[in-house]
Amino acid sequence: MSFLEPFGDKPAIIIDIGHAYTKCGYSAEPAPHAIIPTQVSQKKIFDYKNFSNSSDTLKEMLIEFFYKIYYKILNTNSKERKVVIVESVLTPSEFRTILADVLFNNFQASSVLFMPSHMASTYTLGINRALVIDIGYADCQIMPVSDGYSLTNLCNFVSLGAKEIHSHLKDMIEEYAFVTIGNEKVKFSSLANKPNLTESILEDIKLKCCFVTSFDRAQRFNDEIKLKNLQELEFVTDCDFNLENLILQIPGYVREMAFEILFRNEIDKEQTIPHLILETLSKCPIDLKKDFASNIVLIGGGCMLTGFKNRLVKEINCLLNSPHEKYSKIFSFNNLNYHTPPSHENYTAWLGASLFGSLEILDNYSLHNGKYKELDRLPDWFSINLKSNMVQI
Amino acid sequence: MSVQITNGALVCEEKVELIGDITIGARTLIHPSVKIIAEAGPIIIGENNLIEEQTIIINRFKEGDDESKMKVMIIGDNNVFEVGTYSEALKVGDNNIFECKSKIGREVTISNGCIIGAMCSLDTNEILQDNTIITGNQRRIANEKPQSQLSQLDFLSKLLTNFQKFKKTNVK
Amino acid sequence: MATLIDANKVKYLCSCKRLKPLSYLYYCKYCKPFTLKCKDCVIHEIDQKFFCANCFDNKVQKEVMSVKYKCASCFNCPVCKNLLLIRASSIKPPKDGVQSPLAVSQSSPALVTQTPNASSSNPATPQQSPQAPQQGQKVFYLICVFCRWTTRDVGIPDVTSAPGGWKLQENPHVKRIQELTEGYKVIAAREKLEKDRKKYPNLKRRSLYISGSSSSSSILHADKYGILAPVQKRLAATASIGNQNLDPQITMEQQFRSLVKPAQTVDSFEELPEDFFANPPNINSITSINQRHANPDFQPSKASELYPLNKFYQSKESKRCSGCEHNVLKPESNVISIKFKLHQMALFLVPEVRIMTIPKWTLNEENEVILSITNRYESDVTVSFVNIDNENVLNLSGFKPTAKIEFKTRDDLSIVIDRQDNSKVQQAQLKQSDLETNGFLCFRRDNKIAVKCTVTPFLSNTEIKDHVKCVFGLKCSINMPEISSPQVQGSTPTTKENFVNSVITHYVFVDFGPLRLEDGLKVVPTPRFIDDCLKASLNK
Amino acid sequence: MDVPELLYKKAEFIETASGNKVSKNSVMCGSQNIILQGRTVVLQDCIVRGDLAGVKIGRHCVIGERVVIRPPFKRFQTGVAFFPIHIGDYVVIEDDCVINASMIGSFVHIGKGSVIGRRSTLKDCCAIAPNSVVPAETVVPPYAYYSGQPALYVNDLPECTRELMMDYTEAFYQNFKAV
Repeated sequence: MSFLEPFGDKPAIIIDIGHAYTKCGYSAEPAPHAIIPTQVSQKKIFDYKNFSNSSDTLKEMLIEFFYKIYYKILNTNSKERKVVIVESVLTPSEFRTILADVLFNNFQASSVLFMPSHMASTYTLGINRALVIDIGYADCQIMPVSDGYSLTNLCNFVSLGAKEIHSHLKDMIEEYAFVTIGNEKVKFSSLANKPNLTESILEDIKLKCCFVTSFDRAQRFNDEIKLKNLQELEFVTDCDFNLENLILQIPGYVREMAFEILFRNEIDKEQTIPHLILETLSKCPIDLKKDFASNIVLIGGGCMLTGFKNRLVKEINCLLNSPHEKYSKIFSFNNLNYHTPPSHENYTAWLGASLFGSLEILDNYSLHNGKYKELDRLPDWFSINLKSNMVQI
Repeated sequence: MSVQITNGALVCEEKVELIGDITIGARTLIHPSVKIIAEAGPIIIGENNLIEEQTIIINRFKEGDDESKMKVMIIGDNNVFEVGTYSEALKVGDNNIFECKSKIGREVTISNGCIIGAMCSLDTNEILQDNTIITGNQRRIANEKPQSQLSQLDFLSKLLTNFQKFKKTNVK
Repeated sequence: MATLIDANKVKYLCSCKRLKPLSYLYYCKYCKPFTLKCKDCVIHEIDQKFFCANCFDNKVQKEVMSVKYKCASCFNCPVCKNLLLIRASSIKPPKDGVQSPLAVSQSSPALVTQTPNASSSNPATPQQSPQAPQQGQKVFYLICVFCRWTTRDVGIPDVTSAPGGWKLQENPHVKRIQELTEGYKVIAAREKLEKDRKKYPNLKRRSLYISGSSSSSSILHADKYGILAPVQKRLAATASIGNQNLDPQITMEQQFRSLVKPAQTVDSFEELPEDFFANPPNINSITSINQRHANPDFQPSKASELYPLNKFYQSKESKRCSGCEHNVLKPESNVISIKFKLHQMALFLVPEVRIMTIPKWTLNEENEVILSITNRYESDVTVSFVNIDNENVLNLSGFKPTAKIEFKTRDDLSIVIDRQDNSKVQQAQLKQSDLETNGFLCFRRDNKIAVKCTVTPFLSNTEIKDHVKCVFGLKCSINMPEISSPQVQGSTPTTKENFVNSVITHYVFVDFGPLRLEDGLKVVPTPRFIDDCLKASLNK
Repeated sequence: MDVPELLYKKAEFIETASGNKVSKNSVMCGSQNIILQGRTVVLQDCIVRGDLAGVKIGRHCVIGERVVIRPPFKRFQTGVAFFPIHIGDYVVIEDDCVINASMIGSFVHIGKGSVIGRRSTLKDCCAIAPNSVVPAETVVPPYAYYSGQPALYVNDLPECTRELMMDYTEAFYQNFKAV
């Protein structure tokens, strides 16, 4: 930072590119300026793999996407602008290199900082040890963060994001939902010109009709389901959802059981969110286990579903306390403590980056235009030669 | 089987087609190029209705119906059919507003105070609750009646007399 | 307009190897080898005047940033993102606090519609009465004309002063976030101090950085010419925070704890209400995902928590050539005007090729097609056609040609298209030289000619869905005023400027549409005015 | 594609002194309030309600078939009134549109079958997609392409819309010949 450089009063641009939605805004703001779908003319950016010559189409899409963010949504000049990109550590490096290339060469960003989303969300709480669980669209990732360093060897993920839920919901609707034509009920799947259930319709149904049942109801259904068949179990009442000009009747079974895949998995018992959390906790270093257990942070759009957090807490406590599970022997405590960051879950990571972006030392940690041109590639997380760019609290 | 236009109704002459057994209530105003076709039964239109251009109100047999049973189409009072509406609904209540180019199916019965949004098509067989507002794909219940169009109606009837030729009224 | 002539059929090659329709391309006068620039390879710049798309009041960058780009008097409907109108109602609705959505307000308000931008004299806004509006006083509320949502539905009380009435909602967490920022600023200041101390170890104790108000002999006070003003300003900003806390006795940890209260944790979350399972959900009372994202601060989950959204400011954009940083496009400063101070569109320089006829395609045979060429340059252009068959141009940016285009003339034929003069309406007339091309050039009127060429699609029968695409080179020589880079930007070229005749070859990529013409695409026959033109010139 | 050629039967169209070509079976009520400023083409079964309020249409306009141009209605505290419609030059309105706007700028293109709401204002050089609904009292800024129900901003039009529209409408008028 040159001595006399008129220190820009222009705040840095903070962009959190999620698989489904992108949060963009300015630094030192309590909430993002806009949340937009990560799509360019109805094509999802993260589906760039299934297009012909994927790297070129990805670059074209990113240029179009950032043009829209800079000039249509944030209304700022992209020249000489500091940028903070929030991303998960597991994003493919091909995506990151093309992203950096677009930002530096096409939009002349003065400096870019790639910040891991898990570590960013610890900034919104001012704590230095936390176990961060991000329930996103593609998957649910967990990462313990201690003293500003993400313990990447313990990072783990299970592919139980919104994408899984949507396809599971679609199968259930195909199987159980029906439509009233005239006055008799017709099975939805046997309809002639059946309107196809697009992603946005499924998301609408998930939001408006479905919810995560309470723990004891789920327990009761689970035991009874083996004895009686579906009809006798008393679920919630049905609800109707109008789809173009059909009235789709969604039975109570679908409304309650849509999210069971997050908590119960017949094939592989480990592939559920409570198990993921307790598995990672058990693998943590001994002295940090207590701290992590009392500093759990839930982020990501997934945990804003009605009834999700309450059900998750009950499931974890049940695993911790039930004698025939292995966790009760490992851990000394019998419940965990959860943080409530000062923001909605789906932009907590963005808020952390916005706080960090408003600090002066942002320049020390971000990659400058000149350095990028000289290095001509983007240093990866685990590259040693660049001074480690983790901030210490 | 003839067209009865009660006294005080103003039905423009230009390109208006009234076919079949139609009765039009008092102070109803029908703009040019409106088609009211009563094939499958008589059409009774109430008072103080405002029917704008290119509206088609048609009482037509669906394929499945048997041709013998005649069905009466009743339209209440103070309705507004904006430009280009296509209505086949048998039962229409009062104080409804059909916005431009909206399509109403045969089995829908429209109660009172409903607003059908522009370019919305509605042909599920249901009875609309009072004061429902249908736009695009969502449906809402308003908490008050839509504002009455009486002031526009009598201003129009005064204004149009010196521009348009009207059909003669033949019912007291 | 591009939608009218379906601009995506004919594309040109931009200097950044992308294919773009001609109406989206710009040209740069100063880059020596004449270059086309497209939207993606041009530097965009927001000029500092912002305007609201509805009320067109314009603001400067500073004001807009303080207002967070939100126009205070124009609102969007939270349900359907469309404009909210201000409606006045004289009789006060019953003031029973939060009205349930079905509360029927007996007063049938004599609705008066007045729009903020209507110049009609809106009634003088009543005096600012902070207490609740009395009987008969004029009150305003917002209504969305498309989905009939009103501010009364969500219980927002009517307002006495029209546009200023609906305040911005404050984010509840702002206080906590400010507290956190203070804490981090302190840590940042300390870390910066340690880093600089490591960088300049031999600097004396009273170094430049621990200036603050206490040490008067620091270099900053001796600064007579004010060149260090920005640094002073910056240090003053941090000094007030970091100054008294920078002494090393207190550790960074205690210091942070003193400023920021520790975050509380909770070990359980509230249950779902019991009646939640009993009655079915009212679909219309739950908001959709877009309605929540439209208001990121609050993301209301129930329809009763919706709040009018302020409209964002927009601004005009000027474009610069990425090569030589000269301006390519500069809009007028007046917000509503559509003219440009600098308007270097490629359409005015490069002759525009359009498809005139689409025949019924027969595979692997020659189909006759007519292309029209329009010249919008201010002087004549001579044009000739070049067949392209070298590989690198062909498979550029994913354009796989599936047909071959030939121009049945002697290959060095060059046609002059005269410039556009709309002084008199000219008849379609073929010139004497045109007739010698025996039918190749079949139409000429004012600045537009039409050319007959043959296209042979070499598609195998299977890919019927495929489009007929071909490439050809358009060599055109224009005498352009030779511009040495002018001293004063934007000065019109001086009287005597030497015209240089530059020959440029443009690669034109034509997509005739699918092979099998169906769903709406039909054969476009040769228009009659082409034969009339031939007849007119024969009997001249 | 190039500008299409449209041929019409001489008997069906009236040609006025200043070059307007108006189809005979289009309904022009209150024709003394309707002003066409020359070289404008009005195709079959249009309805222009000049009797409600004045309608002013600029030069080189193209009005498609079955288009309804209807002055918007406004209710005041003291009474009611119909607002005059003012349409600029070089405007193309395609078939089956309903125009209730109060002001349409020049070089505007309105797609097929769209509805323009009461008292809305379309600034110069804007475009409306086919089958879209522009709600009442919306203001469409210049160079904006609006689409959808309700019509929202999609993207920008090229900056040379002005020249393209002039070229299209002039060519349309020249290719609109009696058969």
